[in-house]
Amino acid sequence: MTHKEHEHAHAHIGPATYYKIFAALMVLMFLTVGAWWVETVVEIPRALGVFIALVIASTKTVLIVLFFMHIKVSSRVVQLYAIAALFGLLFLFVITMGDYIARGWPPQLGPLP
Amino acid sequence: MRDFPLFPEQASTFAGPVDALYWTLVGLSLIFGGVLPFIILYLMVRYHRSQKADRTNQVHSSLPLELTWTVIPLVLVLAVFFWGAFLYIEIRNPPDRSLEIYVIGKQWMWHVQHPNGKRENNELHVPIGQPVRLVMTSQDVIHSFYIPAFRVKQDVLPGRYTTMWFEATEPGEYHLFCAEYCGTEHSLMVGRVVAMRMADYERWLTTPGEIILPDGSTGGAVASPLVGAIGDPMVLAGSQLFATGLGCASCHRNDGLGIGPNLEGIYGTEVRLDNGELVFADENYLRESILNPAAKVATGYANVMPTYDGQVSEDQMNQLLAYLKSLGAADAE
Amino acid sequence: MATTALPGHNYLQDDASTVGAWFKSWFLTVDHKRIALLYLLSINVFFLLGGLAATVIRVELITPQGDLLSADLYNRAFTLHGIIMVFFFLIPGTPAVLGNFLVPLMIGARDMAFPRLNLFSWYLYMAGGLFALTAAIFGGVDTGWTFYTPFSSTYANSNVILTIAGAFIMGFSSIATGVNFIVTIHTMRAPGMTWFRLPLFIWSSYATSLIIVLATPVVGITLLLVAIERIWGVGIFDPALGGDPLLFQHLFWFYSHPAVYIMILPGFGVISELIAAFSRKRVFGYEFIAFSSMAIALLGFLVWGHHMFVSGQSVYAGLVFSFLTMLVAIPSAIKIFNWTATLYKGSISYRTPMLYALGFMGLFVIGGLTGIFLGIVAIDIHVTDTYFVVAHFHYVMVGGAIMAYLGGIHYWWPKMTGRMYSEVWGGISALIIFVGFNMTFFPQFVVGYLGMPRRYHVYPEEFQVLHVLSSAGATILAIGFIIPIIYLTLSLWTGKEAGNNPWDATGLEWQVSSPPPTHNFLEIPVVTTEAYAYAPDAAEQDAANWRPGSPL
Amino acid sequence: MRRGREAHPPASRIPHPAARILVSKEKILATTTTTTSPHGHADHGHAAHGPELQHHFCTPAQQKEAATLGMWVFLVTEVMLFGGIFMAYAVYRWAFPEVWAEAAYHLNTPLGTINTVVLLVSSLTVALAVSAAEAGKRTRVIQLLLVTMVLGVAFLGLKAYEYSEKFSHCAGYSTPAQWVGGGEQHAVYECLVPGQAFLFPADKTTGVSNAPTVAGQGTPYQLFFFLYFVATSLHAVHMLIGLTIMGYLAFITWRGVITPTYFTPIEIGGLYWHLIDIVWVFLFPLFYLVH
Ligand code: HEA
Ligand code: HEA
Ligand code: HEC
Ligand code: CUA
Ligand SMILES: [Cu+2]
Repeated sequence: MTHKEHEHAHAHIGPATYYKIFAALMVLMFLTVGAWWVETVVEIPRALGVFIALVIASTKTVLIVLFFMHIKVSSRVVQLYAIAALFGLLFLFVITMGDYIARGWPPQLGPLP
Repeated sequence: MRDFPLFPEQASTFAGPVDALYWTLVGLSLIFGGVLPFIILYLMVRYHRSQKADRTNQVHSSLPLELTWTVIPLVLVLAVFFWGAFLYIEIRNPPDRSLEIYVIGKQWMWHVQHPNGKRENNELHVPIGQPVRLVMTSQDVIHSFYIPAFRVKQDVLPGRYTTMWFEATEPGEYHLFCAEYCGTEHSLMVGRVVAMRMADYERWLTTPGEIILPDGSTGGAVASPLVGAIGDPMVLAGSQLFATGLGCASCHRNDGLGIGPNLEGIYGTEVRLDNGELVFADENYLRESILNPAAKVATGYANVMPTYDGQVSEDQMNQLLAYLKSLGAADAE
Repeated sequence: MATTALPGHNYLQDDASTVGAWFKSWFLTVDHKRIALLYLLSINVFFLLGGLAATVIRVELITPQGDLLSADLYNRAFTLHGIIMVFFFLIPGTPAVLGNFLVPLMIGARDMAFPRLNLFSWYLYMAGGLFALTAAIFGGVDTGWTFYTPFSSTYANSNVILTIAGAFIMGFSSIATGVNFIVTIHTMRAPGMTWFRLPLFIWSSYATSLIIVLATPVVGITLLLVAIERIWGVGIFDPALGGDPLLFQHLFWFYSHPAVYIMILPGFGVISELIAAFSRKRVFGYEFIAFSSMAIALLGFLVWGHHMFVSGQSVYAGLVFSFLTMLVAIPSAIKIFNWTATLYKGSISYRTPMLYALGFMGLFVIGGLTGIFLGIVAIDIHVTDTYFVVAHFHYVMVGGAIMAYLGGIHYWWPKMTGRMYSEVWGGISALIIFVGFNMTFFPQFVVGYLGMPRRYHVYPEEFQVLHVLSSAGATILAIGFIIPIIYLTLSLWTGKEAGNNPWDATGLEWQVSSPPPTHNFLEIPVVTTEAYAYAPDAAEQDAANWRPGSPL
Repeated sequence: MRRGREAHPPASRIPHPAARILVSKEKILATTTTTTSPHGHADHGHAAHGPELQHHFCTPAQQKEAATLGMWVFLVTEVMLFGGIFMAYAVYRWAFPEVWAEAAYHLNTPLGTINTVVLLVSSLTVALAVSAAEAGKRTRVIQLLLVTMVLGVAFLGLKAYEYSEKFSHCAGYSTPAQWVGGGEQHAVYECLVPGQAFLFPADKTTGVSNAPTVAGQGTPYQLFFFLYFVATSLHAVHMLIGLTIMGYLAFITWRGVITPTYFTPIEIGGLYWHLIDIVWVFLFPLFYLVH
């Protein structure tokens, strides 16, 4: 199968797309800095601020990965591996933070000691 | 090499349940670990190439079989899991009326202080029939307080408190080990736990013993009065530190008119912080409030309390805590 | 090597006429088979070093006093033992030796996808080993192989940084191997070699590589942070600096629990091959064994906190980790049962590799089941950091992983060298190892439940009887490990020619000459059948052809 | 599972004495047959295809897929490497949100923003370089790669300036230039480099007048700057490696190795560069944009 699968030249991402993506990235970047600027003036919950920043960063990542890094037109296996890292991080973050939130470090220990 | 036991003594209320679970597991394991090898042995002999046997109609896969040996072990492990889980929750939940004893681990000794101030090194005297809660911290690296006969163990961490509880049932002397590797003399960080009847324990508490200084060393052969030898009762020592030694009382007045909040009855309550969160005021919270007051600021108060980091030893910290807790207890009555 | 009598054009032959050219042909080789041999030699040297440290440990523990070694030396001995055995023997062991040799052969490829990366990974391995050995020579380390902070980052005064550097570099060697396997298995399979025709060894190697790739970098960065904390006194793991020591444990075990599956999964793969070959049967429940490898790789990432039950992590976390630990045992159970079922109606022969495979089954089951004990928090509170844990992991690592490794070495030895070894000695040593092993480590379960903490060189007198028993067993075990080294080495000169397929096994690797030609396949094979394509009556035929005097 | 059993392979041909395919002695079925593939060893040379096809691959497409997948798997490991640092970051930010907000105030956000732009542009130039290589525009590839390198160096330069500012404050000077030239002293006494000398200034903007104006090494402030330095310097190390790769790619393009049919090196080198960019995309808001 591996021999057949890639005979066809993969679909093409050209300079025009690159420029568009780049423009989108710049817009997102100014959005995130802008949001930060606004937050210095307007009080919003801290978690929301973090959330906004992370959503924008993730969007940028998705754009870069899909277009600059050609994942959109890559083979299925490569696409899977691009996602694999996400799962690895998910395991690490969710479980570890789970412990911290339940443990309450520092300092209070939560209902169970 | 006089006697060599094959099974540890049972000397606490946990020993029985833990051992019961253990023997159940051994039994279950024998089904797999004991029977399976014999099945394998049987098959090996039965179907050895030199044996005439029926080898036709081979099966190469069978979903019902696969499901059987997936589901049965699954059910078994889940059963033992739940058994163990409830026991675990019990082991981690001290009853309300437990005796509190403070333990400090340091390379390479255990330093213990009883509520009345009596200190001991590498020994722990406890009454039987009485839940005992150990409040433990370390001065340097991670240690672990382990009493095999009681089936309890808990790591002791620097920079925070961990707790552990047990109720001894049999008078006697038991091993006390440091179970977390902590450096060169890890294996010498051992001692003994002496479980005694309540009356004996009380007598022991008030008997002067060896003089043990707050830094953990044993003092010289100074003939000293009773109180000095036992050590300062913890609450008293704490109240002295609070009032004069560290000057806490200048801000924390019990009439509520000080710069800082009134600390009476604070232990065990929920405190509202200036960011709206509620925190549970346990040992770790009090400790942090003293060492790093800026981290969690009580609502309605300015963040002006100085840090006492580096100024209070672990020993004094324990005394302050004992004092703060006693304020709460007094309140409750 | 005296391989003149072997078929020509094999990978062992050199056209090299000068010593320099000979060195080049071995130390700059990009042939996966030669790299496997480089690994074989170097890894076994490390095993002997680790074993030497184990010997020292066991001798010291004969008496309850610390009379042979000072406390400090003892700590350095078990640390050296743990680090060498884990990082420099067992983690690279089966994948880098057997995996390197077999993966391309089994899938019908001429080489790994990245041959130079493969060579590079061996050099990284050697560099890492060199660092670790330098650390050992200049006084050693005394942190235990787990490097718990703040002891390792602040208090230990031994060569922590050098050792960490060694483990760090070795980690990248592991990563290189993992990347290579993944890419090779995905892109280099011969035409017709579909996923469900792959030998199970390939499946398990793939699962192993997945773990390596996802987990190893995390321990890399963690150790790096410890080193920084140590060098500059700034950091995030020491409470004195405002940090949390449990964060270190989380990050460390995020790698090191999956790492135990890095050690055992390739072993599972080997056992599948052995059981099939010596029962002359298709493996029972092929798909289930294949998928259980993947399940272990995935679930293995969710249970690391079972090493931290008494560390001060939250009670909730303890419960969740305990629950997930129960689940991770199930795929292993599936494998064991399927292997047992494979024996049924097989035509079993007691050749040396098969003896190891059977030893594996018995010992791994004990090790695995005691893992369940440890996974139940209420029990673990009592036995964690005691010899019960030591016994558990030696049962799975020595009784499981090493048995599989030795079985694999014996099984593919004829393929690697073209020579047979003495099966009599093979059987004897397998038996000695089995007996010695149980005698060494079974008493440790007992002494562990009694409460004997690990990493103690001075202990209460009442534990002595069991320790003496254990040390006596270790002597037998050591003899058992030394015998194969002797007869395998001798076989290079005296062994009789093996022929292409001495075991009458299936699999592409048995279709090429022994030793295989440099480029494995002169023509890339086209695969039309699955991995264990024994005829339905293969077992029957085999038994029918048995005469007194043929191999048992 | 009887799948495949029926498919008895045709009898094997023996192609070469050294590679006798063992025709199973009646008991086992050979699992392979040989093909009349054009890749027999004897005639296997580099003549049939470009010199870039390594001997162990069958087709250029296979080689390319291997290279791409290999790079991606490697990138997964890189993500996990940074993942460890982000994990520590998450824990401590969760534990000390105020500290984070105060500490981040002391980073140079405008410079960080400029650096983000610089990196995003460099990502664009790399992507364009891949296109150019595909189109066979050799000089344009080299130009774009060189522009990328210039941008990368600019990034590192700005980063170095940021670092040196922190260090010069520790030494008591306002700017690195004054530090070197021995100029005037810094107004605020602060040292944001983790270590013995770490001093965190009381922050006027948040209205807190903590009695001691400085916090020592044991405080969570130090954690922020420790993570900042570790994460950004690890990122910088990756930039250095990336620059080397870019230089190498420009070199081999100049040597004519890269052709419209063989430009895999540019592609996978580009992947690496993009990953560095992505890491920065996260580092920037997480360190510079905190409240
Ligand atoms: C090859 C290495 C390897 C393997 C495969 C395993 C496998 C397992 N391990 Fe082990 N483990 C280690 C190496 C390994 N371990 C090491 C090195 C340590 C100590 C580290 C240190 O602190 O230095 C350790 C420590 C360790 C601990 C921590 C102990 C402590 O420090 O307190 C725990 C706790 O849960 C544990 C559990 C398990 C479990 C549940 C499995 C399971 O995967 C086992 C699954 C297998 C079976 C269950 C047997 C086969 C199944 C059957 C026969 C069917 C019947 C089964 C049932 C009914 C369940 N291990
Ligand atoms: C793959 C892993 C592996 C292997 C194979 C072994 C093999 C052995 N281990 Fe080890 N062990 C660990 C991994 C392993 N161990 C780990 C991870 C630890 C924890 C470390 C820590 O706490 O940090 C540990 C800890 C450990 C302890 C506990 C120490 C303590 O906590 O105080 C003990 C004690 O009995 C022990 C014994 C043995 C023995 C007798 C063997 C035997 O099987 C070894 C038999 C082999 C030989 C004896 C080699 C034969 C060769 C010679 C005798 C010498 C010839 C030498 C030359 C010519 C150079 N090991
Ligand atoms: C300069 C005045 C001052 C001194 C001296 C002082 N405190 Fe405080 N303390 C405060 C203020 C103000 C607060 C409330 C703000 C905060 O939580 O940081 C406080 C809070 C606390 C709290 C947390 C109470 C809660 O309701 O959350 C504890 C516990 C505490 N102090 C203990 C001590 C101890 C013990 C000492 C002496 C070693 C001490 N303090 C000395 C001013 C002071
Ligand atoms: Cu203290 Cu070990
Ligand atoms: Cu584990």
